[in-house]
Amino acid sequence: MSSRTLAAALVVFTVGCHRQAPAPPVDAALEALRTEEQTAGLNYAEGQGKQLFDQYCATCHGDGGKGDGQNASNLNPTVPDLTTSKNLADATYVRRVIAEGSAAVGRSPLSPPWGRSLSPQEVAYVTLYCQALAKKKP
Amino acid sequence: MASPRFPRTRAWLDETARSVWRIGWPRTDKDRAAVMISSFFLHLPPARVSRHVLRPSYTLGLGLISAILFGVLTVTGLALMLYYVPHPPEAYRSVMDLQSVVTFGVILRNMHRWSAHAMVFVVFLHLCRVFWTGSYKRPREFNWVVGVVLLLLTLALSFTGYLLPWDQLAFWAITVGTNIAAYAPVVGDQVKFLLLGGHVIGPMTLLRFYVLHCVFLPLAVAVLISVHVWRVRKDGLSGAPEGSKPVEETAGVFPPSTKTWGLMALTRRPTVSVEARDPEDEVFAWPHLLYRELLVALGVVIALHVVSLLFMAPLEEMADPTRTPNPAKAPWYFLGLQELVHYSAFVGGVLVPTLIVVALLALPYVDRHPRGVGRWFAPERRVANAIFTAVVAVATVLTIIGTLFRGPNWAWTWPW
Amino acid sequence: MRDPQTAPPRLHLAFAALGLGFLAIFSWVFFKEQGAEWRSAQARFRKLEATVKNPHQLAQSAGAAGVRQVWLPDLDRVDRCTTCHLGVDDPAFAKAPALFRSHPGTWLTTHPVERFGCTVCHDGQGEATDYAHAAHKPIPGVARAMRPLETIEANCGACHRSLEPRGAPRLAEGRRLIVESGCVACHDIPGFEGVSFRGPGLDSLGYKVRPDWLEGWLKDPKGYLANSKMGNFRLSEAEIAGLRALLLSQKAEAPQVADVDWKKADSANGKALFGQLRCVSCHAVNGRGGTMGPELSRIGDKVRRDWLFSYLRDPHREQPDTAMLQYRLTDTQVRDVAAFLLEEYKTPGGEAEAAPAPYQDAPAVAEGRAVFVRRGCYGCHKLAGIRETGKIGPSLAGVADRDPDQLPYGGKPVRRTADNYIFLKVQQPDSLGAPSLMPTFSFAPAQAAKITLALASLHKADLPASRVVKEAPPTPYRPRGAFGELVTRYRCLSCHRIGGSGGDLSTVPLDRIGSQLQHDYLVAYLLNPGAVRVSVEARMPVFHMLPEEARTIADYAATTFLDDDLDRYDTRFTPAEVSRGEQLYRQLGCVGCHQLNLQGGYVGPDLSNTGQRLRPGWTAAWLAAPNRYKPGTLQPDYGLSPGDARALTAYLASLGGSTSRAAGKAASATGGGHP
Amino acid sequence: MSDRERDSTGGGRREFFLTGCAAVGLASAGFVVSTFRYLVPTVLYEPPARFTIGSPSSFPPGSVTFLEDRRLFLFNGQDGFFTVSSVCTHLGCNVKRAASGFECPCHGSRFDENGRVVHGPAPAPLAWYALSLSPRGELIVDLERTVGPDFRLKA
Repeated sequence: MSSRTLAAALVVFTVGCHRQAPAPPVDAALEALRTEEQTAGLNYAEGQGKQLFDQYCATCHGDGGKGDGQNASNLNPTVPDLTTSKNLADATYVRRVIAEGSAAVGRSPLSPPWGRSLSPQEVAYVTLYCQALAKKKP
Repeated sequence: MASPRFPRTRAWLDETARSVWRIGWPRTDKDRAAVMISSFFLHLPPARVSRHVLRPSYTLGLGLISAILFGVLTVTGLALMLYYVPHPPEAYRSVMDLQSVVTFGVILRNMHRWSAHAMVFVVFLHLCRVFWTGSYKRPREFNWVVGVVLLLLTLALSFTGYLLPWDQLAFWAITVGTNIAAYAPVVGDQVKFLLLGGHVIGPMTLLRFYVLHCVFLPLAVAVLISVHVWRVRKDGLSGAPEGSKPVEETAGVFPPSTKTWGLMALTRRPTVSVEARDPEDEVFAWPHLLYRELLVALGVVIALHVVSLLFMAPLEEMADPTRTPNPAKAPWYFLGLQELVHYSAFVGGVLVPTLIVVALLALPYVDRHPRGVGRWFAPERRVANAIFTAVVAVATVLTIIGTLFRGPNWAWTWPW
Repeated sequence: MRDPQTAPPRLHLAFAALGLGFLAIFSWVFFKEQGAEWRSAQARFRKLEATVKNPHQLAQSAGAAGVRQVWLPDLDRVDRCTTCHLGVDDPAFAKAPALFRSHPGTWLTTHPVERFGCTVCHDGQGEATDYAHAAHKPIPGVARAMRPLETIEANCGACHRSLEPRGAPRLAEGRRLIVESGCVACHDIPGFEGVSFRGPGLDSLGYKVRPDWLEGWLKDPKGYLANSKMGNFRLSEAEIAGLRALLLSQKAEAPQVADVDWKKADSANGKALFGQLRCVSCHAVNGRGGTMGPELSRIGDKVRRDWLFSYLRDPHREQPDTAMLQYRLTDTQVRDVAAFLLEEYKTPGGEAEAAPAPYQDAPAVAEGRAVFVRRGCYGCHKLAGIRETGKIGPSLAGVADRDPDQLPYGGKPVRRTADNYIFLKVQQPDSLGAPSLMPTFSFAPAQAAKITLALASLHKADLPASRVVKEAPPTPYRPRGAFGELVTRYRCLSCHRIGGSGGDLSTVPLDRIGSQLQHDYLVAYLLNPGAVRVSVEARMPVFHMLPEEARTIADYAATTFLDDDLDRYDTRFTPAEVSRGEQLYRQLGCVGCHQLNLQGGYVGPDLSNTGQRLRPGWTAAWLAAPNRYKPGTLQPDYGLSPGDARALTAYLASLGGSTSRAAGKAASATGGGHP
Repeated sequence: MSDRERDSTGGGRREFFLTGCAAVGLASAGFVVSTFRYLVPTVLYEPPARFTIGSPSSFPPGSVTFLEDRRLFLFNGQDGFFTVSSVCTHLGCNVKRAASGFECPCHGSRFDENGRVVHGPAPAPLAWYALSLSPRGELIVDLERTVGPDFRLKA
């Protein structure tokens, strides 16, 4: 008991001695990455999805998913705007379209299946990014 | 007492019992007395002790507490050995396991650790007490020497045990500690080489320290404690008070023929003490001494439990010979020396420790003045006490400085 | 007189009190052990488990109360995380509280817990069985606190040693930056052994650059171009003067200036050639273009006219190591291109080019030579008379395990970890309190952080080989003979990969190009490379190759770069297969990316003349498994059955030319025939 | 004896003494229990009882593979995979493959192809362990589940 009292007294004493607590030390590399994520408005998984989206999807869907990619004008039916699509709320649906192609959900076959090129994890990332696109209101 | 109902069975049982206890089952007073006389354990303490030594303020029970701590260390140490692997890196892992998964492992390790520290501290206090009460004088000169050796062995035990967790703390404390030893002239490097089983601390060192810590040193301590206690029992508990008869006149190997044995109320006859000592001044060891000793033991064990529950034994990262923590400190009881080494390697590493040990060993043979025994800070011993107290104070201050006031690069820091 | 046989009552009282105290304290010990964190966590899990549907671990976890551990002897690790994180391997706990939640993603299928444990990826003290000691948050005395998700890829890098690790974009970016920034020129970095980094040789710099440019460049390379690869060496005026004197006095090879009439230079023609030669495939101008060569946006401020002319005529004479190809151009064409470049890409109102002056200032040159050696310029730049003394920077092996307490942080308010040290050092090498030889590369914080991740995977202790995922380093490919000369002249390997060595700017490695393309098509293509994929910016340059050169290459390809499996393909297609293929073409939505008869997208190649272009064996193999030949290709893998792939191949082979003719040609080209 | 003691010890004293004895006794009992619990190992440094041994294709048909670190024979027989333990049921030696079946070098037990005892002191046939396929198509052995000699895994 007395040892605890002593410890408490010591703590009070030590704290009292520090006039001003210095700013807590940070992890600089970690902060830099967090700042990058915040600037992009994407968390880690969504950021991974964005990279894959840019590589595989953006030629048609456009960098921002608005359906304005450079190849979009060649497509019929037209490329949907992902940022307003209601289907994006359903992760299973989105994952299915990405992995098995739009034909798998009864739409045109123009969006090909990427399930054999991307790992399930990568499909999940792209799904998350698409959903993030849909949530983001400009 | 009813007549035996199954005489043959009883005879058979008696025979068997006799093979075990030599006397057999005691059925007569003579037998019971024989049990008493021939019992080893009952003769560990003297039958009667001076009332003087029962006063807690006189001995403070420090010798007893040291012995209890040694007992606790033996028991916990044996238990820890069941899980400990004396080879890096499994050594560290096994201590980690004790810490995290072995049932009651944490408390056992904590208790072993804190008992070890406490033992160093208590043995040192015991030495101070014996000095300050002048209890090392005739006929106890040699027992003082045994005590000093026990203190050194205690330090060695604690030091060898320090390495075993194989964490950064252990590794670097032992590195620093063994390098202090290496400052000894001529043999220093050889001693270090032998101690480490190589030039640097490695698996061989760990194994050597382990065997020293678990076999050789405890054996030596156990033997010396026996000698120490036996001498205490023969020379009388602690120094006699001023004015009483010298102890050796009454305590001897051969008791007076008039002495009878009525120990512990096991015989039916009233016990009569017929010794030459003043009965007013003496009491039976049981219950007056032993009961108190039992209480002290309980108290110590309780205190150890509380400390072990409240404070965790340190365990840092696994030892890494390439990463020296700053500052690297020896175990706390060597920090006074390390502080001295900081000023002068020769003084701290060789001169001072050698002088201290030699002085302590020679003390009872140099200081043969028979006055001032059995009292704290007897005025007749003013000079001796002053010198000794000064040395203790300096050692304490140096140790405190080394422990609390030294930061990275051994620069002065404030502990808050 | 006291009874000598009995103890005083207060001793009994004390005995009772101490006895009770001992009992109490022992009970405390008992309850403390019983109330261990992990025990209560397991109790909570069992309650939760009863509410979850179909937990597949039910039998195991409910039965096995107690500490659970994953023991990895080969990594010398014990992870007991699953003692509390009981639902981690069970998808049924996807929505459970964080402690019991199943692991997100599919990481545990590729990295099963029983083979990888947890701390291999996450760090932390796996041996611990309580929250604090497991180092979920940094604790003093423990260097291996758990990595937050943001930096976790540093641990991917410990096993995944490939320079382009898939699925770890930050690590990949970090490694790319290390390669591109030339870190390997000064540091030995484990895992980057095959990578070399060379800046241009400086032996003729006196002829090459303008003195004013050189001075500005030495002062601040990013001041010339924001994405210059060279870092800022923070040179003093004296050092700059010395280097300038040294470098401008380098005149090993005088430019080969033919009889050129610069007054007649037609920069309009130069501009047309600039486009036709596809310079932008490698060189960026005004923010667009490739990154293999230097950006040309301000080339007019930098180089001398004579040098440029000479260099464009034959880049290999002065810079034998360059990736730049040697076009087959006339002097007039070269003159026009040079004139166009110097006029178009310069700061308006810049000073006129001064004649190269011989530098006689010997002390300044000697000083420059000393600076050149001291700052390790030789790491990147060859210069005659400089003895290379190994890499100037320290090896970065084990940098992640350097003692955080021994590292400088320049008084920055950062936690003392190797990560933070690396980050600060990469970003501002001179800010750590000690003078540093390392140049400042002006990395953005996020870039520096990603380089940090890549370096933080360099540990002291090496892993067992069975744990390391690494591609074998490519064996250098050096063809000989006429073909070899052409490969050297046109620098095919700057963009194309053969046998794992070479650049990766093009589509499929050329290892089986002879079985892939038809001989005649290849000849025609080499002579006039059109755009196979319109949307791709980096296109094959128009070499102005001679017809016999093109034939040499095509012949070599048709005899050497073959794949027997592709060549053995039965090319006798039936009309039924062709029509089935046409149907598939429509069904699969190929038109979305491919042009056919001026219809469709232009992500993939135009398929209108596939019959003359591709050999059917290849087409079928490619359609069936495109990722096998080009990982990460945009050609989707539809999982076609062999029959469907064959039908589609039949249809494509029928486009734009006769199949049988193509097949016959192929057979004659390979010297073998099919029955 | 008891009379005399009662005289000499006051009631309070005796109760205190007994309380102390009881408390210390209880704590000692707890000590014995905790010693026992301390001795029971909580974690085992042993390979897991369920483990993967690689993809079926790495064991050619008709082959018998001895996995020595797991003390198992893996058979890829005509109608599927099965595993037979190499631990002799007599005293735990490793049995060896013989011309037909297995034989134990220690005490001469002999077993037939299916692990049934043919000769010698072994009291029981060699154990057969359950095989299954992981989601990634790798063979999993489960040492905690024994099966009968008609077990086959088609892969």
